[in-house]
Amino acid sequence: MSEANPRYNLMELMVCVAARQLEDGKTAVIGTGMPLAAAMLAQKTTAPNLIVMFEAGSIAPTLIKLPVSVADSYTHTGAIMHSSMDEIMESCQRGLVDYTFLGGAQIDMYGNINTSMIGTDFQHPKVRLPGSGGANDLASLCWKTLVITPHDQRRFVRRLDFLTTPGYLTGPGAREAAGLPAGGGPYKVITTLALIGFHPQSKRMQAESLHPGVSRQDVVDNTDFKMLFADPLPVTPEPTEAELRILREEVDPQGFIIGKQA
Amino acid sequence: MSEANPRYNLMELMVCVAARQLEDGKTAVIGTGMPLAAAMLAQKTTAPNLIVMFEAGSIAPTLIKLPVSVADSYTHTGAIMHSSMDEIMESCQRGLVDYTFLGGAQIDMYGNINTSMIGTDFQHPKVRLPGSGGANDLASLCWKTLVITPHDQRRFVRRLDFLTTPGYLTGPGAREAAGLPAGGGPYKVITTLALIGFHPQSKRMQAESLHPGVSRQDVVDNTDFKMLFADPLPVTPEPTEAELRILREEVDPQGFIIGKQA
Amino acid sequence: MLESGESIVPQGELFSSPDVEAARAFFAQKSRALIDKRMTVREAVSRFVHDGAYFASGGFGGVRISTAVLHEIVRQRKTRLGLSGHTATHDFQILVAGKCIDRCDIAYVVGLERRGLSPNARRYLESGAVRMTEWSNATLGWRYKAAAMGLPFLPARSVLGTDVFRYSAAKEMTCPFTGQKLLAIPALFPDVGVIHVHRADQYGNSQVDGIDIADHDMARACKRLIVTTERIVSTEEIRANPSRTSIPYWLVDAVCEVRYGSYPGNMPYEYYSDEDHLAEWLEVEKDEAGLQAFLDKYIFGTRDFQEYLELKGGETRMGELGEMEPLKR
Amino acid sequence: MLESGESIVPQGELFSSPDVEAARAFFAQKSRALIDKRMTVREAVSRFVHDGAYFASGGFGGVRISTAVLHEIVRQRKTRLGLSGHTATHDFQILVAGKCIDRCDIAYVVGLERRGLSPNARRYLESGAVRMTEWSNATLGWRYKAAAMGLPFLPARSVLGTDVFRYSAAKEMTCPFTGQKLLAIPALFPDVGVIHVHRADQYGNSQVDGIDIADHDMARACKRLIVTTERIVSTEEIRANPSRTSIPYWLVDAVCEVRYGSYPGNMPYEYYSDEDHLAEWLEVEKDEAGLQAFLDKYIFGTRDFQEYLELKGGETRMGELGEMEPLKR
Repeated sequence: MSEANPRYNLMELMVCVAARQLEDGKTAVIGTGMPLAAAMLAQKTTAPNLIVMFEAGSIAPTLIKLPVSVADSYTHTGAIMHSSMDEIMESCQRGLVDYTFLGGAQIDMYGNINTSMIGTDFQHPKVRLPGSGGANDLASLCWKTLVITPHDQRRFVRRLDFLTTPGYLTGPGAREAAGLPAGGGPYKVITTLALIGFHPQSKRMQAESLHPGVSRQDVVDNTDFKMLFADPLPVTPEPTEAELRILREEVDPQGFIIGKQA
Repeated sequence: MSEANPRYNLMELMVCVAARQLEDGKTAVIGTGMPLAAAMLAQKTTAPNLIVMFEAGSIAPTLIKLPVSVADSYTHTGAIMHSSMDEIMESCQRGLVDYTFLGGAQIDMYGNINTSMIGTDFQHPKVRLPGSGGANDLASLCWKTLVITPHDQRRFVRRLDFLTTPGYLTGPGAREAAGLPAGGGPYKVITTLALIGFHPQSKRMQAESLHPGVSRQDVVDNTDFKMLFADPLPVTPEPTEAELRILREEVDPQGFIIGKQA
Repeated sequence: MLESGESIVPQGELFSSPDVEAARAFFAQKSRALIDKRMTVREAVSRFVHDGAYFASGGFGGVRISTAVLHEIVRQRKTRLGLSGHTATHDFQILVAGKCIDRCDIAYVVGLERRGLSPNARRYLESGAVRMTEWSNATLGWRYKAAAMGLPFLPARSVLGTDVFRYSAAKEMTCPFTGQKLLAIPALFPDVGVIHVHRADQYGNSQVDGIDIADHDMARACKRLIVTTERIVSTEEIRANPSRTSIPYWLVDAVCEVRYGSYPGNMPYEYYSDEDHLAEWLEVEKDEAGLQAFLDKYIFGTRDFQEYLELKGGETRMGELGEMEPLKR
Repeated sequence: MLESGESIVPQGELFSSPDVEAARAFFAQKSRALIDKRMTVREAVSRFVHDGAYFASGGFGGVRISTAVLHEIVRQRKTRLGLSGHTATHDFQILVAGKCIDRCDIAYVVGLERRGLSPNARRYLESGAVRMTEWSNATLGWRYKAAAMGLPFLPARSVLGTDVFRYSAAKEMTCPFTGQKLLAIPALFPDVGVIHVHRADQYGNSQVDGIDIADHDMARACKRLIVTTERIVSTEEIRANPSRTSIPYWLVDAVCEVRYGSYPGNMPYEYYSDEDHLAEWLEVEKDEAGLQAFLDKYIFGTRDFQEYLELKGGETRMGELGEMEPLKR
């Protein structure tokens, strides 16, 4: 992997790439951290009418600052509606929510995610993690799941210790066979190395573009399963100056997500 | 049947008798008309903290006038909470509501009520009536069902044309066998002739007191099924002057329920 | 009538599909675009209420109903509608007067609460013109709620053991945890519904004052939703009080500003019901010719709801009803 | 981890009974009397939170939580509590610091959202001290909703096909109408719960500003409910704005006035979270001795929440957090 481009750091690149995946005029339930930074950036660039909802109940707020919690006051500001978690989750279940955007601890080639535990004995985990939170529900019920996560062998694993949040489960048709709503599933995974989609037939992860300076081998070396690669395999477009300015000045001036500016 | 007592008319008697059945500090979902007049009278006499709810959503209003509809503005006044029908019905289903108070078209000896149709062919009724409204739910889910209705052979029937609202269905244990919550059922029926309860074992209607001037034979003659009679069988206490004054001056000064005053 | 020990097999017709996958597919493609949806009632009914559609009316029969849309459905002579008869009183009376419906899920129809029964609605149902399936206020409301929750059914604990169950399209089921008998009721996704609200913005964000009745769930259950509103307000006014919002804009297909739009029904905080006019309806319904003359005057003879209001005394009468409203601000 | 074509048999423990008949019997005898329920937090916890009880905490972990009650549970050394781990962050951290819980329904625990993971909560769960059953935010919330609706279960469409399902106490079921596979989740009736609100009267009528999270349903699911409130107001003030009421008084067993009661959590419209103090918690938790000294200082060494607030800077600090609150009125 080559040195980082001095114009932007990896977090900035990931947030900018993530923001571009969100279509205007769609609904999205977004978690805190990088997903929300991406959504805010999208609203300020290509998707001004992206409708952001928080699982705790706020609907279409006017976001003025990154919240610490999906329930805190910064999710409330200028909202169209203050509702409740069941309202949000039932909107997802009814098919009204286009995107959800999650982070992850472990992820496998079908986009299944583990945020519950590391280890083999459920009642005595080696590392206990938070559990599903709303992630299982959102990835089950929204139409398209986006994931943003660092890319290394510890995270991109062949076998999850615990399948918390459904991707395509064991492959094509498995979600529907399990009883999950038809037609949903992982859409894109934005990593430190690449923008990754899913092969339309096999539902396996397929890198769609490599970030500037990243090689195929970098991806292979950092992935514990066999990654597919799209052909052609372009370079991920770099963040534009406008994106970077808005991200740094308006979305995350305190550097919670993208780090402190020099 | 003797002449009406000149101090009060039958509607006034019924409302006063009905009001006395409502214990203080209990919850009740009440319909419009005589049931609500009784509840208002109870609040102004023996049950100041009777909690009145309306099935359309208003909770514990300060009633200033008899509403025309269980949803209208007069159900809203001074309420503790403006909610919704599901909130009310689910409170009943959860076991939080002590009383409901209904009217009725036909009623049988188990306190089952018909408010749906007269006739034998459901799709071609001789007389189409409103249907359940909330009555089936309320009588299924509240602990004690009160009914207020004129007393004649056309109404107190051996066999309903349609069982809209459950009393004890076909007898002891039948509600529970059908899947309705345990422990509920009809409590009192207030008629133009008598105050009627239900025999603890047989769950059949049993007159508990006869209104002033009414004989056993009057009840028998006006009932199409075999009415049981409590022993002893007292005379229903007459309305007091205080009850009548409050009823006429504060509850129903316009005479919607009790008729115009001379 | 129930026989002792009888096991009831429901025989009611299910007028709409509880298929949540089909509903999800519909909602997936429904636009969430932030566009100005203001239009006339005429246009809204013409575009969204089609002959044969399954229709739902918000409010409570004679309280916070969308009379303007109901009249327009009659005026445009819509026919073969299915109807969710959830506490349907004056709304039912209007649609039946126009002979617009041919099937009905019934919780409460024909009656007008303390006002008595509608002679014309009785005649119409007794004639066999309407296929009927029975429910109750709670279970028909919970059918909206199942749909709003994105579920094909909900369990419930009423209706069992009665003829309402027999003539419903519900089922009996066993609780997977307790083993007890429960009622299972299918989700209801109306093709189109209308709700009258206190304020809405041009996009459809809507707020209701006072009780909700079943409108929160109905708004979410309907595939298409027409909102009529006492007042169009700015989105800033909506955002200033987000706890009052009950309908976000992406559920809404049409926004029609109709001042006094619930008349002759009650609009809490705005105006009380016109009991004289509601009594007039019950009176003229006694014979069909009288009713036809009445409809010719008030609905077919008027171009829109505004003309009807003028016939009924216009601002003067509306002012009186405002005076009679106990919650008037 | 899931095998292809595997049929998952859930093996999680069900910590509380979904028996709605038992719940109905409890609610039948629960008093609806209009009595003054004001009391100290100490008295409320002493009277209503018993060792071994199943406990539920309102709000969202670090937003609108009842820190005063959570501290008091630790201070009174309550033990063997069951916990509904519904978006449990700082609330979970406090109860685990006090070693108060021995079983947990988990939707979200250990983490503090963007702030990171609690080292002590991790240690405690990794030690095997807590029996765990897995859920998700929606399904655990819907378990409250089932209870609130008076139903023994609700269907749902998430969780299926995952290890969350495997370690849950949910079941798979078939829709009686569509024949599709559904998740069935059992009602959750906590023995006792606490909710922090913006205003309540002496009887317990309570109003919350901003999002509800899952508190509407949790308040109704709990057999006993403690309300802590920023302010006690008159019943007239409640009645002046009945659309804001989310909890009517007969659900409530205790009303405790606790100004800044969500500190160090955020209280929308009142004060923002004290991120410095929350970071301090995460820091001291790194070793057990440090945590014990911290607890001795802030919880065991204080008589009540008021003394804790004083240690944390009292009105001055609270004023600063008020300044940081974007919705501050």
